Amino acid sequence: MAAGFKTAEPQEYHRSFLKEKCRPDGRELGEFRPTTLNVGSINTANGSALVKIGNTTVICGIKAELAVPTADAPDKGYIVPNVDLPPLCSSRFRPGPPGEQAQVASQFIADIIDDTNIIKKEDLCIEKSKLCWVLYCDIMCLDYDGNLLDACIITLLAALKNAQLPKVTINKETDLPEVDTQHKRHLQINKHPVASSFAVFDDEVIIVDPTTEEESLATALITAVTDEDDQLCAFHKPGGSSLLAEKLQDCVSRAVTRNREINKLIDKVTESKKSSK
Amino acid sequence: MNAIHSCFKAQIGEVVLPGDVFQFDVSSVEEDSNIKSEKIVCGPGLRRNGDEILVYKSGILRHKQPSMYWIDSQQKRYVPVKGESVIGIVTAKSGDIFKVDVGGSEQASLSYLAFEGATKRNRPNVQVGDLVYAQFIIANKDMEPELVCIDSCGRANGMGVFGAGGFLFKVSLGLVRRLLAPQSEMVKDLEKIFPFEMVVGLNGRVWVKAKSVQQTLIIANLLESCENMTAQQRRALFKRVAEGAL
Amino acid sequence: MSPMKLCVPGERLCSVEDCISGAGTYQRHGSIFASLAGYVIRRNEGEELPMISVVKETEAQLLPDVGAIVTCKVTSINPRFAKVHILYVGSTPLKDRFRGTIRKEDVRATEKDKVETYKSFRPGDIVLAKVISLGDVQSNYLLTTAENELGVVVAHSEAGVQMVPISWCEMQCPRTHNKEFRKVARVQPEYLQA
Amino acid sequence: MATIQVSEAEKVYIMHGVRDDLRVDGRGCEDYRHMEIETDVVSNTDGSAKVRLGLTDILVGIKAEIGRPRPMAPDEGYLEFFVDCSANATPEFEGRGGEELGMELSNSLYKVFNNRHSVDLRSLSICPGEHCWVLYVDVLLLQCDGNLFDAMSISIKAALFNTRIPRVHISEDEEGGKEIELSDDPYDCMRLNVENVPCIVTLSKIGHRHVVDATLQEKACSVASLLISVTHRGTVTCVRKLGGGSLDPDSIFEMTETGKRVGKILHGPLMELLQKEESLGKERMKVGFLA
Amino acid sequence: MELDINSPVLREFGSEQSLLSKPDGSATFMQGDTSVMVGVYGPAEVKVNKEIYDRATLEVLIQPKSGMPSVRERTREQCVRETCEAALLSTLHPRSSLTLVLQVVHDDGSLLACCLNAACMVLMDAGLPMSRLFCGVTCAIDAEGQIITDPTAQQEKESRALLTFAIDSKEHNVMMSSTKGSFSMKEMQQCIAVSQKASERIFQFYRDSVKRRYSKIL
Amino acid sequence: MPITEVSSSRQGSRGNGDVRPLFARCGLVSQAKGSAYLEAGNTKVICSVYGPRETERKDETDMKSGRLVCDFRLAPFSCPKRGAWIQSAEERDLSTGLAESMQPGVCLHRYPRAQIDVNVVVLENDGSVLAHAVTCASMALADAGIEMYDTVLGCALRQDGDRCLVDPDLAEEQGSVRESYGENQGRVAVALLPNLNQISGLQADGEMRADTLTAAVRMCVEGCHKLYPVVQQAILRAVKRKAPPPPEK
Repeated sequence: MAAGFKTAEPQEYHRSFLKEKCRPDGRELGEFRPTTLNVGSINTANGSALVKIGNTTVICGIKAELAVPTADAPDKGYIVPNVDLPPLCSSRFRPGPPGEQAQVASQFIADIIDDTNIIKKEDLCIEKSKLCWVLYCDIMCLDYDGNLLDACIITLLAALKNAQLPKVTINKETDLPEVDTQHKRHLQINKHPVASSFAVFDDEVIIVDPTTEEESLATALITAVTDEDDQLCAFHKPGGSSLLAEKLQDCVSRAVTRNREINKLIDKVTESKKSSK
Repeated sequence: MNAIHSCFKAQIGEVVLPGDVFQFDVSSVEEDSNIKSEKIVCGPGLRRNGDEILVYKSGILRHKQPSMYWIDSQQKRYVPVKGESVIGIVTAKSGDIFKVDVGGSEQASLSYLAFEGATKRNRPNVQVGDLVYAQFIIANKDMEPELVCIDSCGRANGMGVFGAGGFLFKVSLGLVRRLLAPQSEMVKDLEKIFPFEMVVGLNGRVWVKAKSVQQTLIIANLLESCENMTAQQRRALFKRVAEGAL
Repeated sequence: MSPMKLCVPGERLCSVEDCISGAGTYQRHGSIFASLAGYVIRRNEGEELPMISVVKETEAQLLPDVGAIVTCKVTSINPRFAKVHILYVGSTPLKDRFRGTIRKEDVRATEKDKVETYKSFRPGDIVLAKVISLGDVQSNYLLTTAENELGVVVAHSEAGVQMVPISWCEMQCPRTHNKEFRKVARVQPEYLQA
Repeated sequence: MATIQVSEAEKVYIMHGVRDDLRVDGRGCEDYRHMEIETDVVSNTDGSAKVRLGLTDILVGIKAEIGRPRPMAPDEGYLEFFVDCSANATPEFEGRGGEELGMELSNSLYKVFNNRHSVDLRSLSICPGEHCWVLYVDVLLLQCDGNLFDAMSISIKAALFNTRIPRVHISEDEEGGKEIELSDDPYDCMRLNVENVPCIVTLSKIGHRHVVDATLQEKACSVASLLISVTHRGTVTCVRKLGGGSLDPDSIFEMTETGKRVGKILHGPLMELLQKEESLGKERMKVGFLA
Repeated sequence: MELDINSPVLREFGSEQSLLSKPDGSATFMQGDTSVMVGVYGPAEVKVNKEIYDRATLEVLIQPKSGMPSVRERTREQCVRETCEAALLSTLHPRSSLTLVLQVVHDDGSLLACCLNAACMVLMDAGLPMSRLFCGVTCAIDAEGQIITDPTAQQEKESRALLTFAIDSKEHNVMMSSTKGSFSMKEMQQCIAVSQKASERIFQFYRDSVKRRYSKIL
Repeated sequence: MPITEVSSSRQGSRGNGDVRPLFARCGLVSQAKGSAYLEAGNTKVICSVYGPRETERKDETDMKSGRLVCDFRLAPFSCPKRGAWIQSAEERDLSTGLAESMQPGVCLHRYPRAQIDVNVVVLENDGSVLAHAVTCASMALADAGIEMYDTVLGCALRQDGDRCLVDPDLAEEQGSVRESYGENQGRVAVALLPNLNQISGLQADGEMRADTLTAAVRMCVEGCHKLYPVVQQAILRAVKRKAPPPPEK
């Protein structure tokens, strides 16, 4: 009946673990699941990365396309992120147009890109008012076991680091772009934001990196995004239990150390990928 | 005893908001505080949590001797309460029951047998679309509300299916309570204009029937306009109508 | 001992003359084929032909079947029936929720006409029941609790405390000592640990 | 697709009949039901046809409009298909069901007809990379009595035969811009070469044999069918297995062979009929919808 | 100019309750020129697939001033919904639906905060059970690091970061947080402190508004 | 304007009748009842299976047998040209093709009034996606413990004049169709139940003589048989990983 307890009274089941300052999967309250990263495995994309946080698996493929800059920003390219939660990744998602969670996640990622200037949009401009790059960053979840946002931002950052753009020039005579696939360049990454998500249990216990079950039982969810200079890029808590300012500060402190860990991981994987070539 | 009530006293008749707390000082009523605090009856809008009483609706704090407290709030949506009489609309027949819309979140059920004189053989003549005046015998959050058209003695006691004619309209739950108050001046004033029949359901539905359709509509309109009028304004209006202003 | 034989769906296991087709297999054109990926097991039962079956994991049963004992959670009640979510078939948790219905007449075996659903179940109760039919196009699985071993196993009182059974039709709240009516299951030893 | 329930006894009867090459309505396994074809039935289209096969009734209208060529094929025009499963045809088409089926049928028709093997798409080009003819093929299912695909393909072929596209004259203005002028003369028009347009033959496997032009009852006895589109020369342009069952490779080969044979035979009389009908001109007897 | 944490500058508030006849509760809330109208329906019948057996199902819809709701509205809807859920005693109305429809009348900055305030007013107006109240406060941090409370659209545009919090009426803690731009931990703490201070004024305004509403039957 | 190159021509030592080396694994998606991942050359396909669960829409036939619902998606970055977020007509077509190929293989009568969802996502499309999706889906169904008559295998082929390329990559699949107007140009995809020797899915497009088509189908059937051992092993490896052999009585 131990297993029975778990499905029939999940709340009580989790409480019994939290009382002992641990979690059903054996983690401590402040412990993230093992995080692994793999970059550049999709050949049809200009850049790609696959990240796993525990079971949660998210893939990001970046496609660069040429376009005309918008009239109000003639010297800038643009970045279009999208988060997709296909029915493949969990039975909670149905086929059809994106649900609220996917839309909110897409908006969140778009805000992070804008707020932090991960990539200078001017870098994406090829010729003012004429030609620029559009980076389509399609993020797809393959296995949804909670903490989507953390995984999305890691995979986005790693895929951007992995991405390479061919050299493009505009032929003076024909006025048409010429693509030189022999010469490729990496993107200049300005900021390295990393997200850390937390779940609040019974209005007081805070745990990091919640699984999907922990998310569904939590009374509040928090996502803090910091950059390498320890500045906050987002502090998102869509509602739920009210918390003391001090508790929020604890979350930010944890996020700061997590940023270091993740950036180290991304650098390591990116380096080994480069050297293996 | 007074110690407990004193915490409310200042606020009686005042507006309170959700989250407001009445705390009785445990130290002053230490001996047998348990017994005494038990005696406070929390009506709608109040709930007890240990030695605190929490307000969970906005409205006016009311008190009735000896120890009943509740929040008088103006709301439009009806939530069924056991024992309350309401006007419902029959929406479906299924098996042994009628489904009745009472304006709550769920349709109420009404048994074929819950009518005066009804037996398994002798079923009451109720059609989909009929209006019924009935009373809740079951109403709580866990169950489908259940209505009956008989009192505890098995008598109709004014309940049952409405006859033909008449007019049904909706008013706020606050106005309904004012209409039902034992000495309602509003009703008395109205009756002075011309005679009519009226049934008031606690779910905000009012049914009226006068001699002619015209008169029925006048009554209905007057009642609806009472919603936001002071007693003085109302009297002035009624007077004008009685003098043939319409 | 040689390692146990494994198979994938579609593999021919043997002729129908050699074995009886058991779970995880099917017959076609005089042969028995595997319909599951798993371990092939041959079992002799009596003097008849051995039974051949394919076993995958412990959680073999995927769907509530007629006669199965299921654990469910009551989601709503009305005077005619209680609606439930089926959580377990036997001891196997279901990944997806299936809905079921316990009609008033299936609550208990005796005095069926006097049953009141409100005095039998409340939303949130955990109930042991047995599948009596898969229902028709409109309805869900039909379940019954008309056996001593079936009925409410876990229930919370108005005060939110888990109650203790005191008879086959009553449970008591350990905090307020209020008694509430339920169709209580005579708890079998394996459920006592909870 | 429209389905009906058939009892076990009926199934056995139908299957036995098929085994002996004698179907319930007296046909042999490779015979079509009675077919009626009429072209030029809708006046406000550029080409139209109505086909009745058994009780299956299909109306096709084609509209030619000028559009932009697809980037992958700048020197070609293209066809667009829309299948309207009207709820009149069978109540099953009401609501989403009809929409989904319509989508599926449109996709299949697109696969069969929109390729250079079937229609000379290059003849639809007006000005490479800039303008081309787009043929909007609207298929309306008026009544369903089985074998939709075959009936649709025949009506599409007939409607394409009937289609008249106005001639265009391209003139260049001073700045090098191009102007397209449509001919006003109703007789100054272009016809499509429909010689290569394939016909679909759907074969349904019943018991150990297969039949063409299955009725709904026969369809209910069949585990799977094979859709084969065949040109007049007997080349196969599209094959699809349909239905929930499987087929052994040998019967697929046999069915392909039958499909090719039946399809090839179908083309000759069809073209003859279409030409004959056209030669009658205005004098031909209009049967209309009430026939 | 140093920020005076103890008296944050807020624009003038305005609110009206029960102004629509169709919904079960309605309210408008105005902060300066930002204005939101909201109606609530419920507890009403719930669709079978949205039914939750032990509590009410809350839906929040935000209609922008013009055009169709976009992804940005989805994010706001989530914030308003989850804040309301935490304040509502939704277990008192299991298996029923509550629908909140917010119409943006005019956006001149601090829109999410105004939506939250309007939502809280409407829940009170409909007499829905709540364990506490909540209010929204937006703080903008400008290029010099100054904190501006309840910013206008222009001030939002010029700001380096924008932080919106929902503060509860019981412990004055943070129920919701939604931010834009980058800022330091210290700045966030300051903004929270300012918002907590500002919330006291907003809650007092709530009380005054409700009093005004009940003045007729007092 | 998409900017990604497409590699060309049959590479290395692969003969025209050879399939690409296959990498296959079961059970990667923790949330699913069963799942599989398959890599053939650069083509990458992932599939998850959910259910059996309550059907959403019910009618009479559901009372006797279950429903197999297939959803096929190409990730936006999976093709040389970026795809849209919403399901395209092509993806819907592939979903139908997948469902028709899988259905004959699944013992649906064992799942009355239930629905089994098969979700396929192509992460990289380097040709023959439908065929590989069929194989991948079949592995995921086996991993999910859904009863099946046989393991369904898929194989595609590109007929280019007299050349018959089995398991074509994207360049082979799409290339030269543009230039060729001649006969015997086409694409064939076959889904096979190898033990029962039944073809559960067949799609052919192009222009082929009947005898060429027949030969092509035969080649595909052969191709399927070449895949079988790898698929078998992947399924069994997952069985062993999930549970030790049950005690023998």
